[in-house]
Amino acid sequence: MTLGDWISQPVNWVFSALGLAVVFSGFRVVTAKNVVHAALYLVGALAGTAGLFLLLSAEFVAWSLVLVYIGAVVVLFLFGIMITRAPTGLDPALDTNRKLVPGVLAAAVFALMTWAAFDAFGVEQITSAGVATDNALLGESLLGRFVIPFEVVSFVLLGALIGGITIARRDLTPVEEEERAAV
Amino acid sequence: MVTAMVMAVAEGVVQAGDGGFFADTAGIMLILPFVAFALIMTVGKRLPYHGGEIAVAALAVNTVWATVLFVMNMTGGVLDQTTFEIGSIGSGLVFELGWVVDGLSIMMYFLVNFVGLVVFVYALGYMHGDRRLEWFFAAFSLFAGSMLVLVGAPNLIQLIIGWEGVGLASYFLIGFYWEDLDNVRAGNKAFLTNKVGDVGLILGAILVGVSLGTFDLAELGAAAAAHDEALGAVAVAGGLLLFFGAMGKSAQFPLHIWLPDAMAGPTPVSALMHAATMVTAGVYLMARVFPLFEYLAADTRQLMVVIGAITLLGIGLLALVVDDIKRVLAFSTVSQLGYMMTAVAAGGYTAGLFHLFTHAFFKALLFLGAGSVIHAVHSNNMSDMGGLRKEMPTTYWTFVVGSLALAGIFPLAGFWSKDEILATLGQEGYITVMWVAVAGAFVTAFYMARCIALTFHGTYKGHGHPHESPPIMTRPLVALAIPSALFGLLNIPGVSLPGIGSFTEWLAVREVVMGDHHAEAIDFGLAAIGLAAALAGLALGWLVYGKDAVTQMERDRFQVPLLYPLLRRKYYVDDLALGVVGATTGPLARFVNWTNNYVIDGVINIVGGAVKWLGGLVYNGLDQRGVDGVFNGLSAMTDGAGSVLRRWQTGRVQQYASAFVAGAIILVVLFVFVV
Amino acid sequence: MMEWFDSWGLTVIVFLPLLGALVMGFIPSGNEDGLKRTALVASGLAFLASIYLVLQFDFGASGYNQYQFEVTETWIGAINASYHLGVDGISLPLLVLSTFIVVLSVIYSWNHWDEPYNPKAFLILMMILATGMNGTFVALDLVLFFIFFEVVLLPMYFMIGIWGDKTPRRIPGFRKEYETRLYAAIKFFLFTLFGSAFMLLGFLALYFESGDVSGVRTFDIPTLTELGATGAFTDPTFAFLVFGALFLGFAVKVPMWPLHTWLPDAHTAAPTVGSVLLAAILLKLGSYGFVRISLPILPDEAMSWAPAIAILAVIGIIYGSLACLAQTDMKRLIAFSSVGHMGFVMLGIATLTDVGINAAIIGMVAHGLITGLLFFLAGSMSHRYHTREMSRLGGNIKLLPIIGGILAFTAMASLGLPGLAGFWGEFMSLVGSYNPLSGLPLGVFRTSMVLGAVGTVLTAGYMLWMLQRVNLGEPSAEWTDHDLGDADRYELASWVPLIVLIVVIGLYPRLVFNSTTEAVTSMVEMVFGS
Amino acid sequence: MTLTQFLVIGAALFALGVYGLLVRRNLVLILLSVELMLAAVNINLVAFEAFLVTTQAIGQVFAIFVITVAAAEVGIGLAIVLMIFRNRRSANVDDLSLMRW
Repeated sequence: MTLGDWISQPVNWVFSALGLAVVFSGFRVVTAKNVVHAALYLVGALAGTAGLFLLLSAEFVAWSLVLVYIGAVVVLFLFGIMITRAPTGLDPALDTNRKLVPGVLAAAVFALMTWAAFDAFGVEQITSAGVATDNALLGESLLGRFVIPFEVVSFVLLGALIGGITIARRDLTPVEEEERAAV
Repeated sequence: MVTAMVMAVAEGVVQAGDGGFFADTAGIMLILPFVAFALIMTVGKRLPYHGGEIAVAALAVNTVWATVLFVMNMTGGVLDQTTFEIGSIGSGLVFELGWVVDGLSIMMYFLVNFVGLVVFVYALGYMHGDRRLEWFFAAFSLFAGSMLVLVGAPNLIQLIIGWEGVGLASYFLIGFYWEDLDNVRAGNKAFLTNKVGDVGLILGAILVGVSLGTFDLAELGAAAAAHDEALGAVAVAGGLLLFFGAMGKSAQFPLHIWLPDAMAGPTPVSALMHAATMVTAGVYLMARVFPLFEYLAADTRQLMVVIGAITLLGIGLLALVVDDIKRVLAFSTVSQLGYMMTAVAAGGYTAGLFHLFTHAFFKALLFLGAGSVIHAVHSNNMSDMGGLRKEMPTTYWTFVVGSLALAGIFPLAGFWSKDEILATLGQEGYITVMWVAVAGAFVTAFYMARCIALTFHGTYKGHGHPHESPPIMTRPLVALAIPSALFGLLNIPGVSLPGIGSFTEWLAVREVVMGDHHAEAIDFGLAAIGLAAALAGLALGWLVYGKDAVTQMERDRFQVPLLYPLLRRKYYVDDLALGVVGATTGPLARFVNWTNNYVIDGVINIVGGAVKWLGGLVYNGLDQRGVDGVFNGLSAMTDGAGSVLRRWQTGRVQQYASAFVAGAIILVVLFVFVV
Repeated sequence: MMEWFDSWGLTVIVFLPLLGALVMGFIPSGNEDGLKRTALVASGLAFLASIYLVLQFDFGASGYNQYQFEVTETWIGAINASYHLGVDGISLPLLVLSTFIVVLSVIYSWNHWDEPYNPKAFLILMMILATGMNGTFVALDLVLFFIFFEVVLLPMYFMIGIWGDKTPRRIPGFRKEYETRLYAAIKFFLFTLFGSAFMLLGFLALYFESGDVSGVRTFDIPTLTELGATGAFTDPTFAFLVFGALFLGFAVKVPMWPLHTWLPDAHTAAPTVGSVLLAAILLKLGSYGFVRISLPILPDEAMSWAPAIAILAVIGIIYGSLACLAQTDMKRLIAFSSVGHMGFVMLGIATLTDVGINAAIIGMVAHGLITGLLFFLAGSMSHRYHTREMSRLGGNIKLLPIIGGILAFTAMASLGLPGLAGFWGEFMSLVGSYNPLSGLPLGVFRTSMVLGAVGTVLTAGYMLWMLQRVNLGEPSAEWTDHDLGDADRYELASWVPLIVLIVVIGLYPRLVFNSTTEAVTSMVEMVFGS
Repeated sequence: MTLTQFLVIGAALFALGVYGLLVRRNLVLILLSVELMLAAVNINLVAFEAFLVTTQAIGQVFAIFVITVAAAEVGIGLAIVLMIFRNRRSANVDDLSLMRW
């Protein structure tokens, strides 16, 4: 398949737009000078990812991503940013000033993975394009073959829930104790 | 007139029995002192005599046992050996402990126990009120036990155990007053000098034992008599090594340096260990392995005789110039050990051992007498004594008996034994050495006359009013004076006492074929020469010192230029030995330590530092973009490897993460592209 | 019961301490008595089990490559590594020594703690250490051996690094001062890791080569031993490299000159019990490795390395003794003495004769008892004096008669006094080197014998010197008003058994020989064909 | 549509995550970077599923798992950040040098 063939498929236009959006948002996530902006760019990146999932006919996963991530996780992040009183304005001290090595390393990772992808798969087509995954199949798989991991994950979530509360809970200072008692 | 005396039992000269109950249980003698040691260490503090009574009781039982054996051996000969295996190795190496009951060991049992008992009793009085009495008696018991283990040894291994055991006890007792580090140093000197000799003993034992396949002494003797080939191959080297061990313990020149210093111990210790018994262990060893020298290693004799001769005359001369009465006796002991060693080396098995036997009594007597004097005047120096003959009659007379016996005056014990040595030397063709020995007899008599004159005659020069020691100390003197006077009669050449034979025959009761060379009759001419030399020495000594000079300077009228300083400095042997050891060991040790810390460790530290520095350089170089990084790296290098190391170890999680990612990338690249 | 013990007794001995550590994990650190008792029970049971093992041991059937109480279970099937434990006459004394010393260490720890205290962590580390040590002596699979060998490393690293000596020390080659414990711990760790990395390479090489020669790749020590005896690993380059790799691994642990420099630092910095375990048992892992793995599997190569080993051993003897004479720190002196004593052990092994190897094993046992006791004493003394500088000590025997007396006794034992345990190892390795395996250069070994014997004089020299400076003389004035307190009952309870054993083995070495001689002799016969 | 194009997007996102992880000093931002990397993983998983079409939609199932675990991770991670912030009044990793010797 030549580049021409590739561009002639309309779906690839959609893909390109989404991909660029994802990469751009991702780039801003790691470079933004403002913490809130970074979190918001993450929303962009994740939304783009969800779009890519839709292209791959994984509807359930796409919407899960939107709901769980954009709906819950990012909100959590924003909470975290507020609570830790990270400077919401421009903050030059947000990054370390040693960017060369991480840059090189990241580039190397990208190069390596890209090379691996081309080397292994070249331009092979995706077979299931356009056929939406049956959600029933997904459900059966989740609660059938993968039921034990499923349960384990639920425990992990529970653990994380309890753990998060335990870790983040603050012992009241004596003054606060008194205040609470007074109320 | 040489007689190679063949195994007495085989020839029917003496009908040896197996000793019955007393021989079977002779091991009790070896064990009792150790039991006493343990008891004294545990309950000694609570007893009225601080454990002295336990030690005396143990030796008393032992003495009874030894005396019974001694008498049995006199009348019928006793030959027995009992061993227990304590371990063995597949290739036939067997280690055993046990006890030998034969002529030689019975003589030593009797000697050690009898003299030991007398000295222990004496010590009850001498040490009364001293500090750490229980430790004194415990260590003394330890010595007695080790000595018995040594003389009862059926094999070289047990002999080595006893050998080092007595060395240990000697170390403890020389350094008995360890608050003063000088005494400790004397103990160290003794132990280390002995240890040098022990290298010879251990290597000799290995050579002989491995070639023979056994460490058993009886088998060693038998193999030597049978001219065993394997043994013959190592006989000269092994014999010399064993002799080297004997030189250490029996204080032969030049390993004699420890013995005079060993006088730092309490006087009973000097009497029992550093005169009567322990120092004779070397002679005993030479007698035990006598067949080796007789049959296989005769080549070594010349050397051994010469060393003995140097010791007997050279070290004897040193006794002329010292002021410390114990040191006079110590030098005398070394000299007498030279006699014994010369005799045994020359082939005079009986002659050497007989001198060992008689010497033990009169030298112990002399030391105890000296102790009695020291006890009275609270000083070791003869310049603080004088005129004690009236205040201390018993001490005086017994001391005189001992001195005359030592000098070799007829008919006291020393006369007979010394005469026998002279006779053996003469008959074996060591004529020069014989004359050296005669000269030695002269010197001996001379310094003993000097000693008596300065100590007991003239006027008292010390402080306070000395008076005779209590009976608990004087009675042991008498108990030793009697054998000192009479025991020479046990071995008059050619005379066999009715019913009991002679010392020569008792000693000959051994399991192995022996090769003793001894005189069959008295050589009156030689005896006269020896006696004349001794008398001349006595007379000259009396002439010079009898008139009692007032000061030390005048008393030592023999301040011959060159010779006097030479003798005072003990031929510089001590200085040389200490100088060499001090000049080499210390710097060598420091050098080794320095190498360890700076060379070996230095290399390791530098490698470690360099690796970390390299890491730092790579990281910082990349990080700080080229030239800057290099310069920083260089400055880091000058800053020392250590500080660079810290930079690598930043504690910054992200730097670690970078390293992790980099590592992962490298691994992937390796696996994908290289492998 | 009996049959069960036959196959699982060793597992019990090895893992009981670990079980104890697990139980202790659930005991709150406030409950010190509970912790100590648990540790004592776990180690004590392991010790009793090892005694029971000795009683059940068939001394008549401990020949070449013959193991008892064997257990073989599939473990990592993919690489054919199995859970294979077994004990023979060579490992039996060392196993008992190991369980024994651990019990004594627990007893000693009852009221002796180095800062920063924390008995729970310390005892747990000690129990893990015990499992590693016991396991190494009975592992019959190279992977298992390696794992146990390495398990020992971490607890000791933490013991030194956490409870060690905090005095700042200037390290030669470094600008700044570092805490002794940090330097020592890292040095110990890196050295041992360096060695064991090579050792692992050697093991892997054997694994693959065994596949090439016999068709089945195996880590099994008895199988490899058999292959070795039939000359399977005689390819010169291969054997040289493998033996060299194993040599590095074991020699660091022994330690042999010049790989010894971690030892003085580690010993000096380690807490008392750490030093004791280090000296008494950890060092033996190396020499045991030589006897169990290097010699039987690569006999031909062992013969060509033997002279070199002997020379290094003798250098170690002389060098260690001389270095002792330059020390000012009592613990460091004792540490250096280990270099000398282990030199005798290695000299014994290098002779490749049954005499020499027996000497090495009894030497290991004796060194474990004697040097262990010396470190106990040094630790107890520095607890009291708060210094190890010999120039400040002196007159110890007057201040602390019992400790001083035991110190004198132990020093005598350490200098190889005949009649005490230390003598046999030294004497017999000299005997062995007089008559090494035929084919070995006589000159080298006999020179080694003479130099080794001279080394005993130096040993006596530094031991007496130490006694003179530490024990004898008048005590320094600075201690006059101190109530130092002589040995307490816990100390005595942990020392007296050692003293008794030193005397008993000294007078009756058969206790050890009875177990070792058949295994060693038949091994030497089969492997070196003497 | 080719498989590779999705993998490249995944790789890019992952590399960006690595970069962020290594340069960001604020702990919250580091967590954000981790989320990016997880998203990259999800893209790969789903893309492979679409390419291979397994009978049980394994790729998508795993993506769901990843999302879930990521949610848990964010919860815990933020809690830890919160606590560190409380104790040290800072959410910068540079200030956390406890591991330094």
